[in-house]
Amino acid sequence: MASQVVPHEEVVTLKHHFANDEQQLDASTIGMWVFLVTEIMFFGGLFLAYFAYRQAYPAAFASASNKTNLWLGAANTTVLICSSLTMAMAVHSASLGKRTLLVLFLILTLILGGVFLGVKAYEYHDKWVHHEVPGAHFDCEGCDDAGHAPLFFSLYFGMTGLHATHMLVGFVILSIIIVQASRGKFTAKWYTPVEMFGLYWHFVDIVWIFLFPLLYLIDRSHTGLK
Amino acid sequence: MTMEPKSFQLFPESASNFAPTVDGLYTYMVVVSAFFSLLVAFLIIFFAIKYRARPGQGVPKPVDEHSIGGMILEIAWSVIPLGLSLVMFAWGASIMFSESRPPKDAINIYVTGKRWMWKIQHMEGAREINELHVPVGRNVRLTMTSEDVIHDFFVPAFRTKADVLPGRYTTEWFRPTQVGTYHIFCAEYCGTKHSGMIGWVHVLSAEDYDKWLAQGSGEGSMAEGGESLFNQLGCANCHVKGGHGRAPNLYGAFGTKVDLSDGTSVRFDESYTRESILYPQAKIVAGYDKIMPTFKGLISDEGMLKLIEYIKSLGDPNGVVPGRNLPSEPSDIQKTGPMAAPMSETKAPATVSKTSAATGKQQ
Amino acid sequence: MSDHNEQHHIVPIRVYIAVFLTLIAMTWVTAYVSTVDLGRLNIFVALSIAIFKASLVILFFMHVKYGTKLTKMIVLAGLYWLLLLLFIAMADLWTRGWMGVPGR
Amino acid sequence: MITAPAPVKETKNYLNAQTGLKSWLLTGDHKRIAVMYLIVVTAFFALGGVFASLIRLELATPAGDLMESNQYNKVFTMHGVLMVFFFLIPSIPATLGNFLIPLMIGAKDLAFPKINLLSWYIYMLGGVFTLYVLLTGGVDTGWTFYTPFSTSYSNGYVVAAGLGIFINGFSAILTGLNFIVTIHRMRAPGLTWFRLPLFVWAHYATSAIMILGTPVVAVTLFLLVLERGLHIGFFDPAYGGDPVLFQHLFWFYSHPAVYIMILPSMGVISEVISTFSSKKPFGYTFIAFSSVAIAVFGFLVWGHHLFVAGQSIYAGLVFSILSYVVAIPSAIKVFNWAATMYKGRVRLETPMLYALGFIGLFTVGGLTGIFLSSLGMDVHLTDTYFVVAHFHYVMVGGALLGYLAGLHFWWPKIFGRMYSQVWSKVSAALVFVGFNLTFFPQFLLGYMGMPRRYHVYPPEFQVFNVLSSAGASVLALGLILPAIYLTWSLKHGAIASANPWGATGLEWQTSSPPISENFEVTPVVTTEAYDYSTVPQEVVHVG
Ligand code: HEA
Ligand code: HEA
Ligand code: HEC
Ligand code: CUA
Ligand SMILES: [Cu+2]
Repeated sequence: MASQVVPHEEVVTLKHHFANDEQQLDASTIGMWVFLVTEIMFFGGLFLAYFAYRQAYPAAFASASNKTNLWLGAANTTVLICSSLTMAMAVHSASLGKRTLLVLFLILTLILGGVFLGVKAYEYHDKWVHHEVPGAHFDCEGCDDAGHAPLFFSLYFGMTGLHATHMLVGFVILSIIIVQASRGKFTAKWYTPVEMFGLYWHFVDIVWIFLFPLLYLIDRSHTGLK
Repeated sequence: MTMEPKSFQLFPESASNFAPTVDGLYTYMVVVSAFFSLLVAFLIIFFAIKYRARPGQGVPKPVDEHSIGGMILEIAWSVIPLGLSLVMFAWGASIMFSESRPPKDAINIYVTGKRWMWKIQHMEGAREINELHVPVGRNVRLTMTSEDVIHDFFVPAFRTKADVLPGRYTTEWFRPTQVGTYHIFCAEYCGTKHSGMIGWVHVLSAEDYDKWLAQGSGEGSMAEGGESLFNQLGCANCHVKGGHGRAPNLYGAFGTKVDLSDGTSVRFDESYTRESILYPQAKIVAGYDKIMPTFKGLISDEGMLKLIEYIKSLGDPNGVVPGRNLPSEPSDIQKTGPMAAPMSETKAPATVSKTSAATGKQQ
Repeated sequence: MSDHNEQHHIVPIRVYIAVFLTLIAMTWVTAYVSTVDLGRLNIFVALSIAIFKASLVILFFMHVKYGTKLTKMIVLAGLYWLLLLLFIAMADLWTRGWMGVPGR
Repeated sequence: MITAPAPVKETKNYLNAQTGLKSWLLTGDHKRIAVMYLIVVTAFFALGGVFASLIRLELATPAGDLMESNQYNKVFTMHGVLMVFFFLIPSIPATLGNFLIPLMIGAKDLAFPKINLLSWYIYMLGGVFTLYVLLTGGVDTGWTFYTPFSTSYSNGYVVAAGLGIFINGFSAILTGLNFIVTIHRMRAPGLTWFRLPLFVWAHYATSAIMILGTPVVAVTLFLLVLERGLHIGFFDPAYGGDPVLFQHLFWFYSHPAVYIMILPSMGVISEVISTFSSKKPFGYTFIAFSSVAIAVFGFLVWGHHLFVAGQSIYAGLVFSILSYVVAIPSAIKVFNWAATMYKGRVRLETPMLYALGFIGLFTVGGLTGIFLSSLGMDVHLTDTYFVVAHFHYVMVGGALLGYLAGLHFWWPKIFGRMYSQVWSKVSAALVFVGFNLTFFPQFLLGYMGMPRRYHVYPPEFQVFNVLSSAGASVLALGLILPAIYLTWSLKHGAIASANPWGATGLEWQTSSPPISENFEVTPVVTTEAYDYSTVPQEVVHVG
């Protein structure tokens, strides 16, 4: 810890209540990670419900899961991983102070995220037309144990919906950051928002890394890679 | 026979086998608690007076915790309370275990909670609402479910209660020890008239109980009611005695272990029966096809209880019904019902299993 | 005061690329493996791959590998509590039938 | 301790540094945000208290003569929701914690002042939802929102109420996050972990619970809202959903939440007992670590609320034994507090009176908690007034008294004024007597079998109920008094010196009220905590 309060002229980004840059950056990093821990627990509730019902009604989960589109799911996972890479590259560029590259990678991230959401929207639409949304019109055609299938779809929409909401929030923040980056707000010395946003984006990616096998890949052995 | 409730008393009436032990544990806890509460109160009052500040007094010397054995104190006041309270744990746990295992010879009574009343069905056919007649000195087992929200069947004089859940069965048992009339309360909040969901347990002498049963409804026993439902709903079309090709034999099935098509097994109990009828495809008996239709929406919760009682009556699981094997150990078995599914590990297939029992069937 | 750059470990781009390729490969591996009937093992394989992938992201993309002890502890705490929630609650569900008395 | 009737010209401080409503609503100053919290939290407490009074009025007679069942159900639900989520959980952390943590660690502010302000607004937004529910007809689920009642049968505004608490949760999360980062990163030079005041330790543990638990209840209520609003079934037995799963999720948060309520109070008590005994807390490290232990083990026992709910008995077994384990750190604290007074210089000022009340009542409340964690005992006692009495002993006798102790202790620091010593002691006495009269009879009622959440009850329970209602009026009087004399003191109280109680701790080394930057120069800490030899003797008032 710093031993003294030293005014630091060149760095305008230092808030008044911090002693120095290091303390400020540390605070942001710790804060962000703590926030991500709350996010883990937030999704945790849904994961518990998922595991509980999956073990109770394996037949319903297997056949309902087979209603999802494996190809779209896998492709979307790939898209999201790509966006994670571009995000990592954006942070990398920021740390080297390469503004153009930073903006470029951020925009790429945005586009990839958009593709992901687009695909997701298509899938939702598909579920809607096939009456696979829980509610009065629900109908899990050809499902085993259709009586319990609504639980799967409730979880499907709950989990992917929450995930998509996180993406949407990310979109807004990312757009702001892109504007700021193109205006040259970030330097190799200070680009904390980019870095923090990166952590958030990767977290959202990780959630999907779990959602994909849990929702799309149950008991595919009977249907194959269809 | 009704005891006039006194307006000032510290214990509810003591009218079941559990009451004395629970009161004993309670007394132990009160004594331990009183001791510690008074000890703490005494210490702080005593110190507050003895060491009260006097004008002109300087800052007291910090106490050297080592010299007065700080560590020993800390250990003492952690370990002694822990020891005393582990007695509470063990005692309480043993009570809970005995409350959880209804004796084999218990009379079965079925309870259905519905906002805001208790519907009670006796095996012999008698039905009552918000009243429960039981004989003194006999073990009584309640199998309970709810038609809507969670309720809780609570008899303070028996010192026992259990939640009553929709879509599931829960169990409560007791042995009344004192003839009399006691409160039934609903102890889980269930909406507007939660506080009106009350009733009376009438503990009768053996003779009175028999008399009471004899004047019961003319409806016939629950099993009979279940049988007519069984025929009405067409269950008998597929499930025939001895079992043939299409559907498994239900005779002597209750209480056994059933092997399922996915390699796991479940115990044939109340919840499994219910699930088999409402969600037939949730668990498929090994060797059979998924042809049983769902009866969801066609059977009331009370009707379900009758069917269960009927299926139970179809054979004593302890009897010699070929092709059914009893579980060797309770923990060996899966359970059913909402939230009751096969455990994740694969169970070794039982040597004598239903699959082998089904060898007689033509494919 | 420390030099600023000391706080940011600059990860070489090839590390990012390698991680990225592994992630993509694992995605398709997990999709493929799900079509092979391993019985009850399927879910364990799927989850193991997911955990592996997530670890890569956390360690490299999120720089935890190069982060402070405190960051690592926070991450571990999050995971630990998640497991507490999942395992303790599931333990109830797993043991519900043991006594063979409904509701106990 | 009271400086001579002061020359009225006040010195510059955080209260008068800027003026105008805007300067408050847009402030980043943790001290001002704390005061803003204080105001709304008090308002919610008063509202919750009004509902409590209605409960006690209704229960004075066995019949349901004051209101209808539906109204009664809404009254106790609103009472529970307001008291738990809008009063007790934010009470100490958001007011005293917010004000004091930066001061105690010698920082200029919390790590994220804007987030701190945001958390206040989020809290207000949650409050608005809840008030909306209140005005449009209330909610009748009980504060526990059990399904399927809440999702399919309730005739109250479950969605709005659920959203209100959901939103409110984020305010607690942000507060906790801010505290954790601040305590890790903003300590003054020389202020090592083991020189931290115990209040800070307690808040560190509390924050950890807030961060790890609150998101779970948030998502649970979110699912509840979806199920109720959109009929997407997560817990619905009609699809095979499990109502007990809801209870697991709810209590995963709500049991640790009881430690969110009590730990900050315990932190206050450690400070108060030490100050008014002029002695370093006995077993400092034990008290500090016991807070952390409570936070960690507190997450392992939630199932003790589910003993009769249809949970497996084996799970119950584990939850039961762990409940005993988690009680031990509390025991450690109680005994160490008592030992702190040994050979001290004890002054029975108002904060100390409240603190001693806390120790006694919390002990009773905690010990009755261990009745409930015994399986066989809980079967009889759960959902009876015994439980009601238990949690009021810990929440009112414990947490609320701790809050009052803290408020009286730091009031001079926060507002720079002293309050009436006479009235405050009268109030402390009334609260203690009224409280016991209200809630002790409820233990007896509970063992007799009177279920909770009962609008009408059999006549044999009336005697104790009348006692309880009588006690509640004494208690109400005792609680309205501080509202009066504290408000009065803001204008007319004697000016307080920087350190009126002769306490240690950095917060007492700056002026009362502190300046906006907290300290003229960042303090450098060179001694252990609670070194009373450094406190100038003249200032110490002996009453
Ligand atoms: C501030 C809040 C608070 C606190 C601190 C506690 C503390 C404890 N609580 Fe309590 N509790 C509630 C608030 C709180 N509780 C609420 C709100 C409910 C009801 C919710 C609802 O249903 O609406 C509840 C309900 C509740 C139940 C469920 C009852 C039921 O519904 O059936 C149980 C069961 O185990 C329980 C146990 C405990 C235990 C073991 C502790 C322990 O932490 C207590 C530890 C303290 C001590 C033990 C005292 C000090 C020790 C000594 C002086 C030494 C001697 C000690 C021994 C001999 C062990 N509580
Ligand atoms: C922090 C928590 C807290 C607090 C402080 C209280 C305080 C009180 N509670 Fe409450 N209570 C709960 C939490 C709390 N309660 C919870 C969680 C439940 C369960 C709900 C459920 O079942 O869902 C409950 C339930 C509950 C019941 C059971 C209802 C039932 O089951 O049917 C009863 C019955 O007596 C009761 C009584 C009281 C009383 C008399 C007080 C008194 O201590 C209140 C005294 C306070 C006042 C009288 C207000 C004082 C006035 C002022 C300060 C105003 C002055 C200010 C200005 C004018 C600016 N409460
Ligand atoms: C169309 C034929 C058919 C009808 C009608 C039918 N069942 Fe079934 N039932 C089956 C088959 C086939 C199985 C085994 C496969 C399975 O588990 O679903 C079965 C299984 C069961 C089981 C589990 C048996 C075991 O040994 O584990 C129960 C209990 C049961 N049925 C009860 C009923 C009741 C009660 C009814 C009427 C309300 C009924 N069935 C109507 C065909 C039928
Ligand atoms: Cu039924 Cu309360
Ligand atoms: Cu608890």
